[in-house]
Amino acid sequence: MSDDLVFGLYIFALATFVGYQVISRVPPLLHTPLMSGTNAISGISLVGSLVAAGGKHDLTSSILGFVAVTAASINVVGGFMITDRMLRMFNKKKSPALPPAAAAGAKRPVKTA
Amino acid sequence: MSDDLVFGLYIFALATFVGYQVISRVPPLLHTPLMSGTNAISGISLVGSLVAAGGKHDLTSSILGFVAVTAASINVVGGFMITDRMLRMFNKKKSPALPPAAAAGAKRPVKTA
Amino acid sequence: MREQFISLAYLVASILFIMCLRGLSSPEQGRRGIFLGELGMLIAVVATLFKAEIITFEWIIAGLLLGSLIGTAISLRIPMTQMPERIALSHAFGGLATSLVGVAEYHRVRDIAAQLATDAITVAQAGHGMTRLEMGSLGFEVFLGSLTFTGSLMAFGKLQGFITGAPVTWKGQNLMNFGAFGGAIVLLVYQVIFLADAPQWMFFTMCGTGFSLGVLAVLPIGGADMPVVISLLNSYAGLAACATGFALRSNILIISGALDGSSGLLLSLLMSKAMNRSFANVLFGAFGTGDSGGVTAPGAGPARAFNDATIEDAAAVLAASQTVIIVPGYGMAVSQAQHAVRDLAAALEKNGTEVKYAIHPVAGRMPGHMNVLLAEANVPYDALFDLDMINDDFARTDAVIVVGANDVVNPGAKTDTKSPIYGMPVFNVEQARSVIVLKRSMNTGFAGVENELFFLPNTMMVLGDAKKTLISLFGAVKGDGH
Amino acid sequence: MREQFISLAYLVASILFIMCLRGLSSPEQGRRGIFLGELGMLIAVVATLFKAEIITFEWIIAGLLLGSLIGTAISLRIPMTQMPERIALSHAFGGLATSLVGVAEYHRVRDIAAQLATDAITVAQAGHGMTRLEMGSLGFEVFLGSLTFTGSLMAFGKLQGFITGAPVTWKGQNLMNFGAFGGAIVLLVYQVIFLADAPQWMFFTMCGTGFSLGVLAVLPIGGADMPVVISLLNSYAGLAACATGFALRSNILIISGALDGSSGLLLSLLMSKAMNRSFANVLFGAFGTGDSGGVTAPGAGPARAFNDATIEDAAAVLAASQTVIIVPGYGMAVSQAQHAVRDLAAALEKNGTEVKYAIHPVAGRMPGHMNVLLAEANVPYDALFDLDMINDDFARTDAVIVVGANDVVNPGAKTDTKSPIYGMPVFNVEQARSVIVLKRSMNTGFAGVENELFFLPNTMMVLGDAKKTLISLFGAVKGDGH
Ligand SMILES: NC(=O)c1ccc[n+]([C@@H]2O[C@H](COP(=O)([O-])OP(=O)(O)OC[C@H]3O[C@@H](n4cnc5c(N)ncnc54)[C@H](OP(=O)(O)O)[C@@H]3O)[C@@H](O)[C@H]2O)c1
Ligand SMILES: NC(=O)c1ccc[n+]([C@@H]2O[C@H](COP(=O)([O-])OP(=O)(O)OC[C@H]3O[C@@H](n4cnc5c(N)ncnc54)[C@H](OP(=O)(O)O)[C@@H]3O)[C@@H](O)[C@H]2O)c1
Repeated sequence: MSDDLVFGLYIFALATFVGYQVISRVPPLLHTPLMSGTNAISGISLVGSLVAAGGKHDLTSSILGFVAVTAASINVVGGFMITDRMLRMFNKKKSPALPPAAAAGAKRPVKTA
Repeated sequence: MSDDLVFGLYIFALATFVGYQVISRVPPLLHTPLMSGTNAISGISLVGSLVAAGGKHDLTSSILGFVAVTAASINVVGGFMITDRMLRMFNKKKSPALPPAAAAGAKRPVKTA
Repeated sequence: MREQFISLAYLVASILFIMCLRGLSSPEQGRRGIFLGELGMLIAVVATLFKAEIITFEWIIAGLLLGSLIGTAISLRIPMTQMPERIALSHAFGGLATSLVGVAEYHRVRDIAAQLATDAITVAQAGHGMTRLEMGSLGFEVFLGSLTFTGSLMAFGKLQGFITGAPVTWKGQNLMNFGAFGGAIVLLVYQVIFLADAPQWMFFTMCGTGFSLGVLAVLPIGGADMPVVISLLNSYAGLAACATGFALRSNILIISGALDGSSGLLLSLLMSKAMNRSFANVLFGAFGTGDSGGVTAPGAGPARAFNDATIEDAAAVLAASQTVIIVPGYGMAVSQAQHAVRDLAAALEKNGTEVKYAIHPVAGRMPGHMNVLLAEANVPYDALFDLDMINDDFARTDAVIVVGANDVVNPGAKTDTKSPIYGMPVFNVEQARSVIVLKRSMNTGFAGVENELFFLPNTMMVLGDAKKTLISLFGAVKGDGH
Repeated sequence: MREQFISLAYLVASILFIMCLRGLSSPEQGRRGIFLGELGMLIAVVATLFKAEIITFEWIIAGLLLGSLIGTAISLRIPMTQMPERIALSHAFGGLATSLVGVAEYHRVRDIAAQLATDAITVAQAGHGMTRLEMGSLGFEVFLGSLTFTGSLMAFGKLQGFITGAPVTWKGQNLMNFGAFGGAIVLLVYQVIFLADAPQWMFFTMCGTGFSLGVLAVLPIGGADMPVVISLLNSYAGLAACATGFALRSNILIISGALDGSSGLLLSLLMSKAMNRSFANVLFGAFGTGDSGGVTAPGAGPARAFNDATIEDAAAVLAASQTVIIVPGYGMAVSQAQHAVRDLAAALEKNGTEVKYAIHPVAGRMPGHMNVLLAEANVPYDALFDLDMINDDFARTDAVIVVGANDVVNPGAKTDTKSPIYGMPVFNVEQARSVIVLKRSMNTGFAGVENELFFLPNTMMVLGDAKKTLISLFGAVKGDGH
């Protein structure tokens, strides 16, 4: 059992706590953006791919790395763009299409019999 | 700048996040137990004290260590005992002294004019 | 020194990623959060380019450019209704990347070992050989990565319909899958023990097993269960990233992997809980057929009488209603009816009717599916109410419009103990004065169970594509006939 | 290998500590949480005893025994009303321990360095010398530890009244403190640069500066501000623990330190926010006098007319009330009246009166102070309501009993822009039909400001020790006169 393993386990355990707590605070309203957001973040495997692609070990490595970089950056770019596009759509105030009166009415479940 | 420093910073940053999130979920109701609870946990400096006290480097170290061990274990033992004593006092159901009717009444702020 | 600065940069990036997810706890802070995430990613990438191991840049630049192009193209052209597909696809990319990184690293290390054996290079040049930790995590990474890759492709296929949504099952299927899984583990253990002395075919066999397991494991799962599968694969991808982190001693990979993993796990738990099904049931239950209506419900038999209503009937009811609740479902996504819904609601509100939306946690095919679609049609999110907030209001409501929802409005879930969705919380729509259901046929929904609601006296079935129906309803309500 | 197992054990312990604090998010899980915390501590201690550095056990055992004895004694004998004092004291112990560990380590390392210089031992025996990181964190640890030690002792003294609660101030005080602080930093930097070549007196001077700063920094702070100071010292103690962790390469110390630190910081922020004061104002504002009444408010001058009521008057009002809200404050703690309060409430409820408790976030002298006291008198916590939950109910309430509260029921905080507590959220007690205030005199409370409430026509002042008054009230309400 190496120091690296133990260190890694510390990071892993703490990060899992953080992750669990942060995610469980995300409301259902934003679960789809959450999915594509984490997706973009998972594109961090880009870091590993870059090393492989730039390692100049031999052609095989470079090509493998190249494909990896491509795939990962699709996720990063795509993920962040879509998530942002989604979040831009969520707005609180009524759209002009609807009269303000209705907006007020819709603010909370009105208990009218 | 050493690896140890960087690594320590990772642990510190993550632990701070965890701490911040966990603590902010504690209701005011339990803030006093929280204070004495963290107090007990801070007694973990015991770990450092033990090494100093058991190091057999020279008498000075041993005595310093001894005092440290004493002080730290006061916190650990005292802290956990008091916190538990406090938490034992918090109970939801009405005490026999009060009629059940009142208990029901007290469940939530009753809006009686 | 440089190494330490790089890993400090990674620390900053990791913190930014955490802030990014924290931002998603409210729509207001969401975009700021995403910005922080992008910043973190930028920092991480730039820092990486300073690594000593990186010598040439042409492959890197090519990859980054190509990837960004494709990424942009996809994200600009994909309609919101295709989100589940898109997410499945990007999990596939993620899995692929992880697994390839693993293979490349393995290839490099083995090469060095070989050269060392033939004295082509000195130990000094070789640097430290492969440790057990590295071998173990590499194996893990490649296996999980490959599995995620093919698994997500399968999920994508099933959602798109390239591959039949129906569960493909055969005898001893689970046994076979578990066998393959066990085999891969055995191979991994052997390699961890013997390191460079283990034959390379073992590594690639293990990798191949991962690829095939991804396919085999998803085949028996119904198309409509794909969302759960996707979230689960998401958490596998997270684990794979963590493994990469262990292999390459990179904390940022471990942290992001953990974030990713916990999100995937939490969402899939949420879904199976809301459908009240166990993981086991989702993964091995061969349940759900994807294309609604595929399953003919037991109670169906000879067509039963139901209240087949016209646009005019529905419009009349709506005109007479003070309070209306709209319950969207998967059908709204299929017919892309979100804008039509918004217009109808606006028209009703102009007539002084109060309109609210009831959003079920598992309406649609993905968590938050309905919310995104309605947000796209720019319905303000404070007009959307979830189960416990609105369920008592139905009894006090004049009319409910069910737009392509089925299971989430099935009263059987409350009463019929034999129903497969018994116990799943549903909306009490049947308590409303009158219920208008928009769907194409009397077919069943995702769960493939008959819905008594459709046969209740106070229910009007307006059959046809939801979007078309809504547009005509809009016309009728506006009073200009259409 | 052994080392790794130990640090795995530490990981488990750290996780248990986190679970422990998570448990405190609800009274039901609280005790289970504490149990996990104890378990974690046990694991950590046992694991430590396996460390190779530990050779002899007599000092350890002696210390553990003595510490446990004292700890048990304190925790069994301390009354709940003394909590703030107790917490201050244990911060002092914590600070002492941290600082001594630092000194011992420094002593050891310097010794080795010396022996090495005189060739008394070989480099091999010496092991690695002191690194800059170690020196830096050691210095930090010792400085913060000493500061926490004396600072907490001062806080304890001020709360107990050994030391005058009044702010002790003189010209150029802050300047002097900052000077001392700066000096310590300079010394530390010098030592970090020159390591073993730096003279030892520097280290001990730095340590001494810490001790004196603890005293000097707390002197100018009013006794009633001690809770904020204590929480702040709590977060310093946390930082010190983190520093120890860096010095001894011990993650568990870093983690626990971070948990401790964030808790201290959050609580002190909460307090100063609820009192709407800035940190700066608390630390350098020389505000608050501790013994309520010490400050005579500006508007006091000649005694103003107020409605001086007897027990009987109050009892009559209570007898005629359907709804009663009890607002406890610091005075309840001073007179230990929590049980008397509980009895009176019980008597009232027997007469069919509905009784609720309104708990202000900063009532008393410590976060959650009132909650603990009432819990001790076993008042169920679901009868306690905080500010935003109950503040609208006062207008609909027949009678409010203010038990030794003052600032938290001061309407001036809402209206009088010149009042030092202007903007601090307070209870709208004055809106109740009648208000019964139990306190010993017309003196001011913590903030030292006059309270208009006491002069309102619908307010009855029943002067005297809260406990005594409540007991007689109880008698009067039960109707057996006495
Ligand atoms: N949200 C999630 O995360 C998630 C994940 C996994 C599974 N699920 C499951 O998915 C289901 C969701 O329930 P749901 O009520 O939203 O959907 P549903 O039960 O699947 O029913 C959808 C209905 O929409 C109708 N429809 C389809 N296309 C239409 C069109 N173009 N126009 C009008 N109607 C159309 C279909 O009836 P016709 O064919 O007659 O038109 C079908 O009955 C639940 O059972 C849930 O457990 C959800
Ligand atoms: N809770 C916290 O965390 C915290 C921390 C720091 C500061 N503070 C501050 O402390 C204050 C708390 O407000 P508070 O209303 O609870 O207390 P307060 O404003 O300090 O008033 C307490 C009152 O109790 C009365 N009293 C004292 N001993 C008594 C006895 N034996 N019998 C009856 N009455 C007695 C005193 O009046 P007599 O002398 O006339 O009897 C005094 O006016 C706030 O200003 C808050 O900002 C709170």
